[in-house]
Amino acid sequence: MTTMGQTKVRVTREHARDLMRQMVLIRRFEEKCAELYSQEKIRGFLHLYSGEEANAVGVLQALTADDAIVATYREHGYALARGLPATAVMAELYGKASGCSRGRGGSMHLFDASHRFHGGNAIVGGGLPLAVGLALADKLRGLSRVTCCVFGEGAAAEGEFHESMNLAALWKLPVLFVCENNLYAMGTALERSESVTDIRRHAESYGIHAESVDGMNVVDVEVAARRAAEAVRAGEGPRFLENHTYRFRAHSMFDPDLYRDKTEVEQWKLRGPIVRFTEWTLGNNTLHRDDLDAIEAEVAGVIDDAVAFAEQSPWEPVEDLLRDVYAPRENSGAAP
Amino acid sequence: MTTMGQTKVRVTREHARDLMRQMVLIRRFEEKCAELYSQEKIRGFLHLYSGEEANAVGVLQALTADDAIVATYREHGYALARGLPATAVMAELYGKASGCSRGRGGSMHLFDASHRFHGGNAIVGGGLPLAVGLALADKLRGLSRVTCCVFGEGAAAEGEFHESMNLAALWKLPVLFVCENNLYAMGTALERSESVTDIRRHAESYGIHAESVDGMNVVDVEVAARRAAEAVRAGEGPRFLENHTYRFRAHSMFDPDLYRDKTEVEQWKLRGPIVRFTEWTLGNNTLHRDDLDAIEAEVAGVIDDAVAFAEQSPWEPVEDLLRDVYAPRENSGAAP
Amino acid sequence: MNATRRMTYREAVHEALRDALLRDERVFLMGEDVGRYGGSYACSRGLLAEFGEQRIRDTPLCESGFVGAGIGAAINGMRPIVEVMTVNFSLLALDQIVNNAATVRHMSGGQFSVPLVIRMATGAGRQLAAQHSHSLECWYAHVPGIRVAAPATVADARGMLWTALLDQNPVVIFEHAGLYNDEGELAADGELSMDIEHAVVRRPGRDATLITYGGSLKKALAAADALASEGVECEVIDLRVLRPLDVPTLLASVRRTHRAVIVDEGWRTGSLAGEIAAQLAEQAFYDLDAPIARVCSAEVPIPYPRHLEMAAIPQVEGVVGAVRSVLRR
Amino acid sequence: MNATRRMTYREAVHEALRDALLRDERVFLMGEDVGRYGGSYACSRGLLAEFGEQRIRDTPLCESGFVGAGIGAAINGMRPIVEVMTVNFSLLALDQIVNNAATVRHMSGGQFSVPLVIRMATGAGRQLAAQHSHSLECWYAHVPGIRVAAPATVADARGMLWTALLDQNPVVIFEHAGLYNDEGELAADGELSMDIEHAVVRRPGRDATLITYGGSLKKALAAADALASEGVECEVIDLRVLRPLDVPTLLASVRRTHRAVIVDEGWRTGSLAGEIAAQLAEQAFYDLDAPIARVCSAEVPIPYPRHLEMAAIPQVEGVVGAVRSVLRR
Ligand SMILES: Cc1ncc(C[n+]2csc(CCOP(=O)(O)OP(=O)(O)O)c2C)c(N)n1
Ligand SMILES: Cc1ncc(C[n+]2csc(CCOP(=O)(O)OP(=O)(O)O)c2C)c(N)n1
Ligand SMILES: [Mg+2]
Ligand SMILES: [Mg+2]
Repeated sequence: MTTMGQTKVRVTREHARDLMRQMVLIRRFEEKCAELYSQEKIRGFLHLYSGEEANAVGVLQALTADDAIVATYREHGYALARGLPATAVMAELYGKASGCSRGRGGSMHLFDASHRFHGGNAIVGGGLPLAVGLALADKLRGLSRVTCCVFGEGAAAEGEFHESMNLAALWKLPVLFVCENNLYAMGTALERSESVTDIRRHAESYGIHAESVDGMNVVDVEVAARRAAEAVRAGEGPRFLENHTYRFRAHSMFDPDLYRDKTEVEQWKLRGPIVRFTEWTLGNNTLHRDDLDAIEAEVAGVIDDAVAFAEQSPWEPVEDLLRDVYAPRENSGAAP
Repeated sequence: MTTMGQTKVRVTREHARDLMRQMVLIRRFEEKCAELYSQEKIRGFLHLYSGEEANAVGVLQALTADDAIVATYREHGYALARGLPATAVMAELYGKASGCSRGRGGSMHLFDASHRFHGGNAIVGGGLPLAVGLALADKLRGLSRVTCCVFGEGAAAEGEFHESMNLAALWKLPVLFVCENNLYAMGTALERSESVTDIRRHAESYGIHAESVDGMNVVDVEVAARRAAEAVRAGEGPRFLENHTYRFRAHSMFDPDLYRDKTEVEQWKLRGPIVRFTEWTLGNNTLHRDDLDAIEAEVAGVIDDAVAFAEQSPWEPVEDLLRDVYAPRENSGAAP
Repeated sequence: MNATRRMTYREAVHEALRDALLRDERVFLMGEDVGRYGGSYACSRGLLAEFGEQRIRDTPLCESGFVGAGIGAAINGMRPIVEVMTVNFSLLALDQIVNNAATVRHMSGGQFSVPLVIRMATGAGRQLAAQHSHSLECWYAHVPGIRVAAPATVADARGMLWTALLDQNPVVIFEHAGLYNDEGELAADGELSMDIEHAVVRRPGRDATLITYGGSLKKALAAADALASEGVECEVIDLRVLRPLDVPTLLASVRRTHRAVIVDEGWRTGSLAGEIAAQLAEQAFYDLDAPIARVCSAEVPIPYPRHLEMAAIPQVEGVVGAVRSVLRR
Repeated sequence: MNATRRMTYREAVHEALRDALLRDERVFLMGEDVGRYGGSYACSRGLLAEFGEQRIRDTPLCESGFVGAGIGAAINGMRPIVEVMTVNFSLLALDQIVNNAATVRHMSGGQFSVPLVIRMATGAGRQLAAQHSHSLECWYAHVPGIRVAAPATVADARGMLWTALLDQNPVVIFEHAGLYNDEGELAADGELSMDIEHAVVRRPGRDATLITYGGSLKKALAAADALASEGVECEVIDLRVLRPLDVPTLLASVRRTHRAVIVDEGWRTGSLAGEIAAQLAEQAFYDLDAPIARVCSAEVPIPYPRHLEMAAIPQVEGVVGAVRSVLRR
């Protein structure tokens, strides 16, 4: 039985199945995306999440349907784990009008109001002030909702990181910051971008409680995220999670991946989130081979459906080019 | 004898005279500026330094003629302590062509290449990346020079603060950061702008050695600045000083100063830098009343001369409006 | 019924803010020194005492941070008024404005709107030198997804804010810093809100059309007065809204006067005046009897001394001269 | 002597960088991923190995910080080439560029210069959606104190950098991302540097003047080709330098052709095309036989799907149509 780090938790069979299903869905989805990219069905920038699945899946266990998520351009995993239909996500990657952002956004800009999924932000660090604002509104409105803001360790060098940490801490806003530390920002290793590589110390310098977690271990992530989200929801102000993780693929489909050793990648793959969760759940008999096969089969179906849906969806008519640039004016003079 | 805080130093009579003379010069200069502002000789924004003199005077003791200074819009004190002629500074405040920035800059933009005085920057936080760059060039050129970068505690919330700290620390650049913590940024008290009001903790989160000093005590400031500048010059990377100080006047001549108690201001005036240094030097017989009188007389002369110089200097002809927007092209094709 | 009140532009902004805070509890004001200091141009003095810290929210110095927070709060059901002290500091917030406020609605396929108002002072003329004298309205007017308004009168300062708050789109309101002390008339009661769609003719005339906005309106009107004494009648149009531009109103005038002069405090090259001249030249080409003239700022970072600053930015004499040139007198 | 070499735009940029690093030890390259990654558009691949970490300097993600650092280093005796990955991220550095790089010389009365080169990729056309498809050259072209260049050819990509480095002023170089893979000819030896002052006629013609720059040049040339087959001869002018604009070259052409079409990937309203149209209308008013036409981007944050993106940005057919319209055919 593989030990799952510091965590001493009981994971029910049902929950284990669910975690596994979500991680496998994300992995297979990303693999399909890579394939579709080479077929030129998906275009533009495509940043895959393979290897990091435990983070999205683990973190989102801690959120309720009322909570909000602000993610980055590497957000397919969060969208799927949040429950956005794979069909709508895939259609978005195709740029079809049936996509979750009506096709306007593509891979980097998945949005879904009904899931409070606020993107899909392609400016590194740009989502953080937005998350602060979402949380500020919740606080002003007296709603006890959490805004979960995800970003990479590379974002920690941006001024907007600093400004957002300070505002969230100063105003005790309900933000759960999740820093996915996958060691690289494009080709720049953390030790070349931060004078202090322990990202928690930055969060702490604003008085924000920060914790590091093994981002390759879905159960650890879930436990840490639940603890943090509860504190946030209880009105204790922002919390900060640093998830140690790794991306198995290049930064984007344009990246020749010259800046890291192939062996480093292979090492990390050996302790990949799906591999480890599989070993653990099989080892302690929470899941069985059959379950995994069933999951793979189910996921394959979901992805086939998603691709079929995207393929057959219509393109937005070019006459509608200018829609959704401006909202229509509210026409009453009454309070909006 | 007033104790000068933690400092156990011997200050020679000559040095004491010098420190006193500089502080008095700055104080009287600022008082004259206020007067000239009400006479509309000086226009625009005017930010006076009264009460904070110990910082500029103390810090600049630690610099050599080769070192550089990047300051803010509240920089008259630094300019004078750096040895810019009061005549050229005053003429600049008048906007005359004989001003240290040819009259183009005014109070917020004092520059002097021969003193490596790099402004005079009116965007809060905007000088920090500049200082990083000056220091980077020194390092690349193999020069062991220090760049001293001064800013207020309000600047610490800006993203550029964060980015600059990280760059300077990451690249071990010879920057001496001096944060003048006068407790207010315009009308915003520190505890309303920073979740963690101990500014040092921010610097430390980048691995920068940081120290706090009583910014109302010129000797303490000098000692701390010397220690810090030496470390910087020795190639140990950036250092950070937080000077606890207070401005006696409103933020600018437009500020009605409604956000702080008059008694708070009066309290601070009781422990003003000139008052305290006077008590100390008289008490331990380093200086005598005569010395002070002589200093006041000398300073009065300097200021009279400065005003006379500014008054009688010519305006730049309006035909020259467009000069110094672009540098002339270097005309050789050889390496510039 | 036609009673009027007199007040300053500053008082009008203050009253508009207060009114909005009273009318809609989702409205809050946020920015540097809007609270205890009372606003760097004293527009919000007293509001903190009346509405409290939650709704009159002093921020740290972090333009990108608090503008971004305003965007987020707007998306999430509030109606924030974010004050960026001046356009000069808004450079630090442009990423949030251009890449988030202006795009979120489109990128999300219409799911999220940003009903945010951003106010900022703009302009030169007060000897604040190169870093504090920008007029970058044209940059904002270039960006699809936002509206841009420039109240030049007390009535517009009083009335545009509420209309902007009713808008589901981000609206940037430029207040020229040289206007705050100016006085003007206002209807004494009734609905004070002003549209943010149309340009208006501030003075009718037949000989030439003077097009301007914001801080330059009074210079254009003064020039028109001066010219009237020579028998030249200028029509003066106040753009009021810089994006989207109300081109029909401009065309209607130019088709009557056949001559146009545009006054704009931005640097000449790449100014909003250039865009307007281009549109007139495109759409009223055969109606024009003379080249369009522009009176803009010289291509120089604004210098501190008064005589140089005055020479750098549009002045009444320059406008008069430009009108004469298009009339060839 | 007239031998030529063929290479891609990317190779030309690479060679120019390498050459500058070899020629002048004060030159260094700094930016996100210029080193180990090899440059986000692979322009600096191999340079780290050749020149080392001091001169090929990977930066953290902090656009304001490292652009500001470039300004400081330039003031202090170095000749930095700062790469801001794309214009989209340069929004985060605008404060440094506008308030420091562009003003320091003036504010200091000529004492300090900023001999800095800032390179960035620009433009749309690669399905990168709203936040990654900006064409904000016009914003930069508005700012006194900086020069702006837009190499549209392999020879200019190779030659402008060195000229820019010889300049004491900050020079911003825009490289359209759609050009990197394009091939072109270059002189095989000799001085390869290219002026950064003049527009050039890329194709002579008598019927209409097509004015453009950067990524749109090839579209303008293709349109000219298409029109030539109908007997319409367009003169195609590549601006090359966006600030200061070389207006005389434009005027000389328009005074011959009497018709002008401007092609610019920026959003139409407030575009550089507008400025050029305004200047031509001002200075060549009596030479124009038809209104000037502009082919620009639609007023929409650039959408992701190819068909919508293509519809949003200038295309050859649109240029052809615009030329026909000014010729009234
Ligand atoms: C402000 C900004 N600068 C640069 C980029 C280009 N860029 C896109 S992703 C990226 C690396 C970000 O790394 P990190 O934050 O660690 O996230 P990861 O990709 O590793 O998930 C860079 C430099 C950008 N999108 N935004
Ligand atoms: C980026 C920016 N935002 C706002 C301002 C307006 N402003 C000028 S000084 C100041 C307060 C700065 O306080 P601090 O840094 O503590 O310096 P102090 O004035 O106390 O010396 C503000 C808000 C500015 N100049 N620049
Ligand atoms: Mg990363
Ligand atoms: Mg302060």
